[in-house]
Amino acid sequence: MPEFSYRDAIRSTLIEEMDRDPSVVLLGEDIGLYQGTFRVTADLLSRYGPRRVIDTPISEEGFVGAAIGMAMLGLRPVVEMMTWNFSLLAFDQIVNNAAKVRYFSGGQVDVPLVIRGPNGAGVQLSAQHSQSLEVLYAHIPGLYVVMPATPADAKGLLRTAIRGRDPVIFFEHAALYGTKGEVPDGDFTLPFGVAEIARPGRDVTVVAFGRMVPVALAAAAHLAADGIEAEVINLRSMRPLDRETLIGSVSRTHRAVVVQEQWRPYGAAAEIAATITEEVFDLLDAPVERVTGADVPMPYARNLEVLALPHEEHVVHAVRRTLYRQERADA
Amino acid sequence: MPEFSYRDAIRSTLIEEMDRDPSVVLLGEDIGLYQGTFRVTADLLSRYGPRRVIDTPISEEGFVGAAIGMAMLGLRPVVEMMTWNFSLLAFDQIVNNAAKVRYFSGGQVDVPLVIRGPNGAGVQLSAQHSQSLEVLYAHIPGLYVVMPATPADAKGLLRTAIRGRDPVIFFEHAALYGTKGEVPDGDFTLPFGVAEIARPGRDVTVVAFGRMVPVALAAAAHLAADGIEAEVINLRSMRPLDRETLIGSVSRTHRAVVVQEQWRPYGAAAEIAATITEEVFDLLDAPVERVTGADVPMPYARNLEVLALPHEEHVVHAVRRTLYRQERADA
Amino acid sequence: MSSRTTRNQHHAVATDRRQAVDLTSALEWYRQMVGVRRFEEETERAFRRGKIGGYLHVYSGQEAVAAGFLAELRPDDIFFTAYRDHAHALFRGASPNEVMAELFGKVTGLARGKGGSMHLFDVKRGFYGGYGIVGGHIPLAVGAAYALRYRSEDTVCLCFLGDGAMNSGAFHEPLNMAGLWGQEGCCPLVLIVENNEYAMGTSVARSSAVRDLASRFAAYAVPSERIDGMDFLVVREIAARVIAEVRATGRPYAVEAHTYRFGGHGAADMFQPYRTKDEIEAARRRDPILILERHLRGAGLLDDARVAAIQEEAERVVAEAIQFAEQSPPPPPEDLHQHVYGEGR
Amino acid sequence: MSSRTTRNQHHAVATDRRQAVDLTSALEWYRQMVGVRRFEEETERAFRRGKIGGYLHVYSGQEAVAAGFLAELRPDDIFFTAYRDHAHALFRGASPNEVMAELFGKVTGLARGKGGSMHLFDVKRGFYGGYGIVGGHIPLAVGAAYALRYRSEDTVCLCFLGDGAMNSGAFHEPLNMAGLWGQEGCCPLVLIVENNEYAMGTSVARSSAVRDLASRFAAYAVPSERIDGMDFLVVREIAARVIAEVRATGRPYAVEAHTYRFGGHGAADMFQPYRTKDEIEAARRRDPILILERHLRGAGLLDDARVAAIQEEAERVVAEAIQFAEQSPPPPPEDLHQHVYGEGR
Ligand SMILES: Cc1ncc(C[n+]2csc(CCOP(=O)(O)OP(=O)(O)O)c2C)c(N)n1
Ligand SMILES: Cc1ncc(C[n+]2csc(CCOP(=O)(O)OP(=O)(O)O)c2C)c(N)n1
Ligand SMILES: [Mg+2]
Ligand SMILES: [Mg+2]
Repeated sequence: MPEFSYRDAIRSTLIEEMDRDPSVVLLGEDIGLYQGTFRVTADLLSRYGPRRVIDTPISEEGFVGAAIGMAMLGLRPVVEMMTWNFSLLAFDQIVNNAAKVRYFSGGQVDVPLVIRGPNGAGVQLSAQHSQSLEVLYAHIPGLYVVMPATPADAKGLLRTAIRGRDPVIFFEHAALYGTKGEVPDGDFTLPFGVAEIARPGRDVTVVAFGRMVPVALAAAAHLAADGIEAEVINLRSMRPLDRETLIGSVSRTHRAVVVQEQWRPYGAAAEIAATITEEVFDLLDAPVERVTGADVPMPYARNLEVLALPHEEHVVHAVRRTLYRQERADA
Repeated sequence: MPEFSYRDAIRSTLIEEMDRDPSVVLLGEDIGLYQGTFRVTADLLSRYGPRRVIDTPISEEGFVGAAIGMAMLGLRPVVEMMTWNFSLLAFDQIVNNAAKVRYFSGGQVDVPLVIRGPNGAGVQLSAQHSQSLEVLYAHIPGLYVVMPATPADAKGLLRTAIRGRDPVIFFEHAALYGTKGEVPDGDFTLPFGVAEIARPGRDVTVVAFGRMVPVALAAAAHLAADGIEAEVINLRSMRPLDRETLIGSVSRTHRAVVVQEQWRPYGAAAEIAATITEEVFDLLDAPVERVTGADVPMPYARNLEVLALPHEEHVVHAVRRTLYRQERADA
Repeated sequence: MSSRTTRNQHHAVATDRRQAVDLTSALEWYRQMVGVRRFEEETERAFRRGKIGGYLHVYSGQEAVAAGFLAELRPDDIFFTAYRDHAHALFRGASPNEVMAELFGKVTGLARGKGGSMHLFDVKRGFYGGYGIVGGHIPLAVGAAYALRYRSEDTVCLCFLGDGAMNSGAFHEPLNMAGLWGQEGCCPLVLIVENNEYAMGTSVARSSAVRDLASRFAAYAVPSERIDGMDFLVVREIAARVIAEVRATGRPYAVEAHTYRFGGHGAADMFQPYRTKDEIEAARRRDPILILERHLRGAGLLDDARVAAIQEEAERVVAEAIQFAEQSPPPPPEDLHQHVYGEGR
Repeated sequence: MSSRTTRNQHHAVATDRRQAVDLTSALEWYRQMVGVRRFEEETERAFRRGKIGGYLHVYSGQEAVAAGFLAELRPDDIFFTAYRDHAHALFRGASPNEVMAELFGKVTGLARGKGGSMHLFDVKRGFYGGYGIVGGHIPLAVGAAYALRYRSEDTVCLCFLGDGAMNSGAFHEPLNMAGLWGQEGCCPLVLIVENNEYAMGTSVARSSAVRDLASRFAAYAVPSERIDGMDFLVVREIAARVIAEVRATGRPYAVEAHTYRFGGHGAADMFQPYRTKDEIEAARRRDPILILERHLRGAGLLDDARVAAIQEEAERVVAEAIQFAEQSPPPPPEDLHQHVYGEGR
C-alpha cells in the first residue's frame, strides 16, 4: 500500500474526484492563487482553472450558501473552511438550509455538499481560532459529520462524502496534516457510521476521534507496558454514530473512556458516554470516564494552552480510574 | 404573592430594571412600534423612547454585535431575539466575542449582556422556526445559559441576568408566555446554577427544563395515580449545571429520566445523563433514560409535529422503564 | 466602474412601449392574479378556522411583481423566494389543490405537507423554494445561477426578496460574489426586490439608512433600476428586457419593484400599529388587479361580464382546492423519518 | 440622499495646507513610526526563534494610517481594530515591554498573556482590542459608539478594518445601523479602511466587485473619502478634520486609506505567489517612514545625525522589550480558569 500524508490523501482525493466528475468544484478563501492556507489545494487552480477552483471573498455565509445552491442544482461543491472557527458565520446556512432543505421540500432536492477544513486547537492560536466544533454539527439531523484520524480515513471518507447526496461536515485537524500512513489502493471508500478498532484490547475501551486518536493510541501503548490492554476505537464518524462497534467493544471490556479535545459540558463525549451507558449499563464495571479539554476559552500562553488540552497522561489516568487503580479526579 | 403571566413577569422585570438603571437598553426587531412579536415589550417604546428601545433592521449579527460593544462600554443591553432560530446568524458574535472577550483581553472588560426570546417548537412553524438550541450555547464557556419554566423563574432569573457582568443566554418558550404563576414580591432574584425541586418524590428523578417542566409535572401527576412518586427537577440553569441538586436527588431515588424537547444525538440530556452517571454510578439502579424529540428537522404537518415532540406519556414510559415495569423502547 | 455600469432610474410608464406587450396574454395573467387573490383570501379564512397552522404570509397587493416576472420566465429557468410564496408557486403553474393541501399539512401537498406555507417547492417547474430565514435564500440563488452557467445552459435564475432582507449579511455577501462572478459572465441572476415598504412593522425609512433601495446594488457593481410594481404591464415589460439581458450576458441585474402589502405581515399581525388606515386605503386605490383591469377594459378585452366570469372561475378553483385539501390524508407516520437523508439512514 | 451626503474624492496632497500641521509634533510621530517598524521586525525574528507562537501579522508599510489617526484621537476617545494590531497599541501609548510580553505569552503582557498577537487590549487607554475574526469587531465598534453618545459624551470611536473585511456581513449589517443611528446623531464613529490591496493572497480586484472601496459606504449614507495612506501628514490632516466633524455631529464617517503591507500576510506567508517582487519594490519606494522623513528633512527638522539617534533609540527600546518579555514569567496555572466569568464561578 502506498504511503500518503494526511494532507496529500485529501489533496489526491480531490484530484481524483475532480478528474472523474466535472460537477465537482472547489470554493474557499485563498484556496487558489495563494495555494491554500494549509496547502491542501496547492496547484489545483492552475490544474482546473478558476471556474472549478473558486477563490472567494471573506464571506463565509455567502459562499457556503452559494455552495448549497450549487449542490441543489446538481454540482458537487467541496468548500474549504479555512478553519472551522469561521464556520460559525455560516452556521445558519449549514443548519437551516443545507441540513433541512431536503426535508422541508418533501424530498425534492439533494444537497451533495462537502465542507472541509481544520478543526481544533493549533499552536497558540488563542480563543477565537482554537475551537473544536464537532458537537455543534453532530447535533443537527440532515448532516453527516465525520472526522478522519489517519490518511486512510481521510481518503476513504472524503470519497464517500463527495459522492454522496447529502451535506457532509468533514473535520480535519491541522496537527494531522503532516502525519503519514498507508492508504489502500484504487477506488477506496469508507462508509459513514462505521468506526474502526484502531487497537484491540480486552481491559478497557478508549473511544477517540480525529486528533485524539493518536493521543489515545499513545496512552494505550503506555498502558500496555503496565499490563493494561486498552482497546482504542477510532470513531471516524460522529453522525451517525457506530453504536454496534461501541456496544460490542464495551460488552467485552466492561469499561470505557471517551476522549475529546474541547470543553466538557455538553461536548461530544457526553453523547458517547450516555449512549454506551444506556446500551450496556448492566455490563459496565465503572462509570464511563470522559477526558476533555478545560472548560475555558483557549488561552494564548503556551503553558496555559498545554493545561487546557487533553494529553496522553490524562487518558492513562482515566483508564486507571475505570480500573479502580487510581482515585477519581475532582470534577 | 401576586400572580403574573410568564410574559408579564418578563415585561415587568424589564420595566423595573429600566426604571432602576438608565444603562439598561433594549434592542431587537419589531420590539418598539410593532409592540413585540410576542408583545413582551408592548408599550415600552412610548415609555422609554427610541434611545432606550431600539427597533433594529433585520441584522442579527449586526445588532447582537452592537449590543456586545454597548455592554463593553458599560451599558446593559437586553436584546430580544425574535426567536432563537435567528440567533444562528449571530452565533459568531455570541461565541467568539461575547463569551470570550473578557478572557482574551485578560479580564479588561465586562460584558453585561442579556439575549432573550422564545426557543423551541411552536405550533407548526416547520423546520427553520422550531428549534430548541440550548445545547449549542450551553457548550460555550463564558456564557450563562438559563431557561425559566415559570413566571417566578422568569422574573428571578431575568433580574440576575440584567444585573450581572457576563453575557446571559435567556431561553423563553412561546408556549409558556400565557401560563400564570405566583411570583415573590419585591426585589426577588434567583441565582444561576441552582435548580428547583418542582415536585418531591422518592422513586425516580425526572430532570426537565423550560417547556418540558410542565410536561414532566403532568407525567409525575399521572404516575402518582399509579403509586410511583417522581421527583421533578426544574433545572432553571443549563450553564452552570446544579450538580449538587442532581446528585442529591438521584442518590435518594437511584433512578433518573432526563427530558429534552429536541434532537437526541448530542443534545443537552446527554450531558445531564453523563454527569449523573459519573457522579452516582454505584447508586444507580437503572441507566439514566433520555426522553427527547425525534431526530428530524421539524415537519410542518400537525400529525407529524406531534410525533416529533416529547409528550407526557413518553416521560411516563421512560420512568416505568427505569423501574423495570416496562420494556425498553427501540432506539 | 460601479457608476458606469449602474443604471438607477425611475421608470415612467411608457404608454407607447406598453402597447408592444401582448394584451391577450395579459388577460390570462389578469385571470391568474384574480385567482391568486381569491386563493389568498381563502387561506386567511382557513387559517382562522384552524385548518392552516404556523405562519401565513399572503401576497395580496403585490401580485403584479411575481406575475410580471414569472410571465417572462422560460420553463427551463428557475427561481427562489422567501416565505411569502404562494403566489409564486401558483403563477408558475402549481395546482391550487396541491398548494392548498400543503398549507393544510396534507401528504398531497406540494412538499408532502412537510414544509407548509413558508416552504413551497416545485422543483420540476424550476421553483426551488420557499425559505423562512429572512435573506437566507439569497446566497442559494447566487450559487444556483453559477451552476446554470457552469453547465453552459442559457437559463437564468430569479431571486425575489423583501426590502427588509436587504439589511442582512445574507444579502451583502452573495451580492458581492454575484458582482464578481458576473464579470466572468457566470451569474445569470435577476434580483427582484419586492419593496412593500415594510418588514413586519418596520418601514424602510426606519430600517435602511438609504431610502432608494435600488441604489444599494451599486456597491456590488450590479446594475439596477426602480420600477412601479403595481402595474403588471410595466413589470412585465421590464422583466422581458432584464431577463433577456441577463440571459445574454450572464451578469446579474436588480430591480426594485415598488409595491405594497394590503394585509398584515402575517395572520398574527392584526392591529398594525405601525401604519394608518389612510395609508392602506391610498395603496388599495393602486390595486394591481384594478390597474390591469383598467388597461384591459381600455383595450376592449374585458367587460363586466367577463370580469364576473373570471371571478366565478376563481371562486370555483379555490373551492375545489379547499375541498381537495380538506379531504386529503395527512402524511403517514413513516414520513416523519423520510427525507432527512438521501437514502434513508 | 446617499449621493448628496457622500463625498468620494481622491485627495491630492495639498502642500500649502499641510504646512498648517504641526511639524514638530510630526517629528515625535516619526520617532514612533520608526520605533514601531523596529518593533515589528523584532517580532518576526522572535517568531522565527520560536519565542512567539500562533499567528503574527505585522504592520510594516501601513504605519502612517494608524499613526495619523491616533495622533488626532483624544485620550478619552476609544478605538477597535483587527488582529494586525501591534502598532495601534504602541501608538496609543502601551509600553513596548508589555506588548512584547503579550506576544511572548507572559503574565506581564498587555492581556496577561491570554490574548497574544491578535488580541491586544489596553482598555485604560481606550483600546478595546484586537480581534481575530475578520470583520467581527465592526458591530462592536458601532455599539460602542452608540454607548458613548448615549452617555452624552463628546467622545468618538475609531474602527480600523481591512479591505477584505468589507466583504463580510459583519461589515454590512452594522454599517447600515450606523447610518441609521447617525441620523439621530447617535453614532460618533470613524471607520478607517486600511486598504493594503490584499486580504491574505486575494487582491481587492479579485474579492470586491467594486474597486473603489470608499464607494461602498454610499449604500449606508455614510460619507466617505479615499486618501493616500502612505503620507502621515495627509492622514493626520484628514483625521483631524474627520474626527472633529464626527465629534460635532455624532454621525459616522469613513476613510479609505490606500496603503500596502510590505511583508507577507502573516509569518506563514513566505512565498507570496499572489504578487510580484516588482510590485513590492515599487511600494517600498513609498515607504511611509521615508515619506515623512523627507518632509521633516525638508523642513529642517531632521538630519542624518538625528535619524541615526532615533534609530538607535528604537533599537534600545526594542532590545529592552525583548529582554523584559524573555525574563517575565508565564501566567500562573490558576490563570487558566480566571476571566471566564466576572466573579469566578
Ligand atoms: C433572520 C430573520 N430574522 C427575523 C425574522 C422574522 N421575520 C419574518 S418576516 C420578517 C420581515 C421581512 O420583511 P421583508 O424582507 O421586507 O419581506 P416581506 O415580509 O415584506 O415580504 C421578519 C423580521 C426571520 N424570519 N428571519
Ligand atoms: C471570518 C474570517 N474568515 C477568514 C479568516 C482568515 N483570515 C485572517 S486574515 C484574513 C485576510 C483579511 O484581510 P484584510 O481584511 O484586508 O486585512 P489585512 O490582513 O490586509 O490587514 C483572512 C482571510 C478570518 N480570520 N476570519
Ligand atoms: Mg417588505
Ligand atoms: Mg488587506
